[in-house]
Amino acid sequence: MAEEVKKLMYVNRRAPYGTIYAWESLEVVLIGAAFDQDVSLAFIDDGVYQLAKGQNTEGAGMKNFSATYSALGDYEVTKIYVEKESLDERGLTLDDLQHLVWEDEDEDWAEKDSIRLVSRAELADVMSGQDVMFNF
Amino acid sequence: MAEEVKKLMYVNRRAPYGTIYAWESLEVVLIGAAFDQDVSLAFIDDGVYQLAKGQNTEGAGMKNFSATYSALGDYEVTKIYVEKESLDERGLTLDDLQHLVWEDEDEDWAEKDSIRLVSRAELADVMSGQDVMFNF
Amino acid sequence: MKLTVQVNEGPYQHQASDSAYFFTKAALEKGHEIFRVFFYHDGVNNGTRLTTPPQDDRNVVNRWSELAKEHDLDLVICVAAAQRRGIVDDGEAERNGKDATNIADGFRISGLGQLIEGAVQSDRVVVFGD
Amino acid sequence: MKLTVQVNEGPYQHQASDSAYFFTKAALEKGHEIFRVFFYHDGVNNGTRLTTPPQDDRNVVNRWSELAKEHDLDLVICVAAAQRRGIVDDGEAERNGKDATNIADGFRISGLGQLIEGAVQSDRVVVFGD
Amino acid sequence: MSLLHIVNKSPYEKNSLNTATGYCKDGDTLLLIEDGVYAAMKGGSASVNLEGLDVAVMGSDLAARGIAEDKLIDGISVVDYAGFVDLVEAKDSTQSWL
Amino acid sequence: MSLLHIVNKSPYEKNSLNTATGYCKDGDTLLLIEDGVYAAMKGGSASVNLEGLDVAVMGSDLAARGIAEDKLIDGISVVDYAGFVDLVEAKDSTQSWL
Repeated sequence: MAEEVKKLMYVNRRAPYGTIYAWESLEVVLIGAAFDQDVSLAFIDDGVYQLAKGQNTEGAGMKNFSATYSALGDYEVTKIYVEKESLDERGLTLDDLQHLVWEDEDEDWAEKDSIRLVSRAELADVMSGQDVMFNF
Repeated sequence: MAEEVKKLMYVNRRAPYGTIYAWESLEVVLIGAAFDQDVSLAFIDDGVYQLAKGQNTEGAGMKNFSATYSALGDYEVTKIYVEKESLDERGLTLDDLQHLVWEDEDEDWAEKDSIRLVSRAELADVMSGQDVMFNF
Repeated sequence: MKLTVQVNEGPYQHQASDSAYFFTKAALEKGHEIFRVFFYHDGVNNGTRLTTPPQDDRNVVNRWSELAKEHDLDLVICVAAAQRRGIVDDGEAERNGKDATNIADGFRISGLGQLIEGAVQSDRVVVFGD
Repeated sequence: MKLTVQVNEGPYQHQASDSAYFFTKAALEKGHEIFRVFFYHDGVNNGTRLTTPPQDDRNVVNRWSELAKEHDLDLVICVAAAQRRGIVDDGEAERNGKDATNIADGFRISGLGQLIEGAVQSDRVVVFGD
Repeated sequence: MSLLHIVNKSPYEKNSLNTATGYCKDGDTLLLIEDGVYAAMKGGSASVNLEGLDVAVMGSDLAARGIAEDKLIDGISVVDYAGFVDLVEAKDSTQSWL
Repeated sequence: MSLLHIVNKSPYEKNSLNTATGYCKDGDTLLLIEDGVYAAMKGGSASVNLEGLDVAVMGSDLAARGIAEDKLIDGISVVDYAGFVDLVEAKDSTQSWL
């Protein structure tokens, strides 16, 4: 009998670089992937900025961790919720964000979108089904 | 000839206890008083909560520093600007704040109010005449 | 119930560590089990023995150390966060060539897996931060 | 012009120390005088020599130490803030009975008067924080 | 499944309360701690955000900030840390809106 | 006397920009750094706060966050740290709205 699998959600609400929360949250996600739990990420409020395309930190002298998001599929992190209201308020669309995908083993490694654009109400429903939410 | 006296303003925009900025700002004010500069304090946004009456930190287990504000007069810190818009937004009036006074040596130690209730526009004028503003 | 508590901010600057401490204490007093307290981000700074707070204020670090001793608590400091911020035990000092340690009694340094394990093993996780 | 720079947050958690560093460096390159860099609140945590940041990231503490060495900068850590947070030099260790120090090269611990003096002596004060 | 939403920031300083209330569903409870307690003060412009929600507030954080209980909007329950623990147990999961 | 107002916080997260713009007088300059730069993005609801103000924005902070200059609202000047220093010198005093 399999061990209990928990639903873990990482809730990201901060912009990258101004604070370290975005990056240290991602470090938890990468380590956490080894635990074979049912993992999802939520990007709400300024958290949506974490996924912005074209980040270049050379001038700011900080580590650019944005490529790590596109590696999440390899860690079997495939459920990435982006809140539509947060994008709208900031004048952003999905086109402004990285295109994150994963390969579905069960369908001959077909490439599938990881990002699920959801309304606040829809995300609230997903959230209420979680066992644990991590907040950074 | 007297040394140059600078206008120093301490700008306080945070609530007390949730963070230490309010208290460590006050520590600067107390030390700074020895330098005989032209000092004023501004309370804007959540900073107005610092002056709230009746603070009791026993249950929160933190040092209650609210009495220190009433000692500022003894340190010749007599110009305390409170922004009216910030009070209004929070449903507060001057009656919710400590009554801060100082004694005017030039007028036979007459007790005078330290708090000056000002509009944002008035405080902006005061601010633009400062040499240095400290932000906590 | 079995609880894991996460602390994201250091002592004094934010109230997070105070709130986490009182929550943990209350949970223990009610007979619940604290599986682990995990210190992450600047929360690792709760685990230095080098603080000397004013005598008229609480001692945030000692309070955690004493609670740990009394209840055999597992206070875990994240190693990656600790390396960025300079919290060091004997092992870390040796590995990273540091000439001093500063870890406080009752704390230990370990990996992020300890946080995930806490989440998997506990009935609830409660996060305190900024 | 003569400048005093104030840093209110520690390394890595907030960008404040990064911004202050690049500002200070640019001011020096333009020939301005940095009268003092004053580390207050969690900013005192910029002055620990015990950090070991990842090799693919910047070293915030060493960067300050090197800039100080190169330009004979006065990097002052507030003593009251340092005592709350556990930044210790030899003098503080002796006064407070601590068994280790962690202060980094180029930093010194002193009183809040140093900040006020900086404000009085400088043409401008620029504050970096959270 | 019901959630305990925890807010520790002033609604006048940060957007945490605003987002949190958008995520509160029927059966959820919103707990205000630290600077979050200011949201529950009568007469403040943020207090309307709490309408229709089940709201608890940390008593020791109210006291520290000089907020007497008669200054709270109606229908708020004041809890201590033991009450906080009970809320965590009563709900299926907690979400801290930092 | 003219001031340099510095804002380092996202206008969607904190009230800093909102208050800062209320304190900007004729002749003042508003400098956006760190997460403050998001205020200058075209299409964002916060950008209206900048109308009529003299606004500068830190280029390296824009780049880090993936904000190309053609995504900025009109009339914004992009500066580097040397430009930041020049602004501090050009104004009589600075105010950091943390």
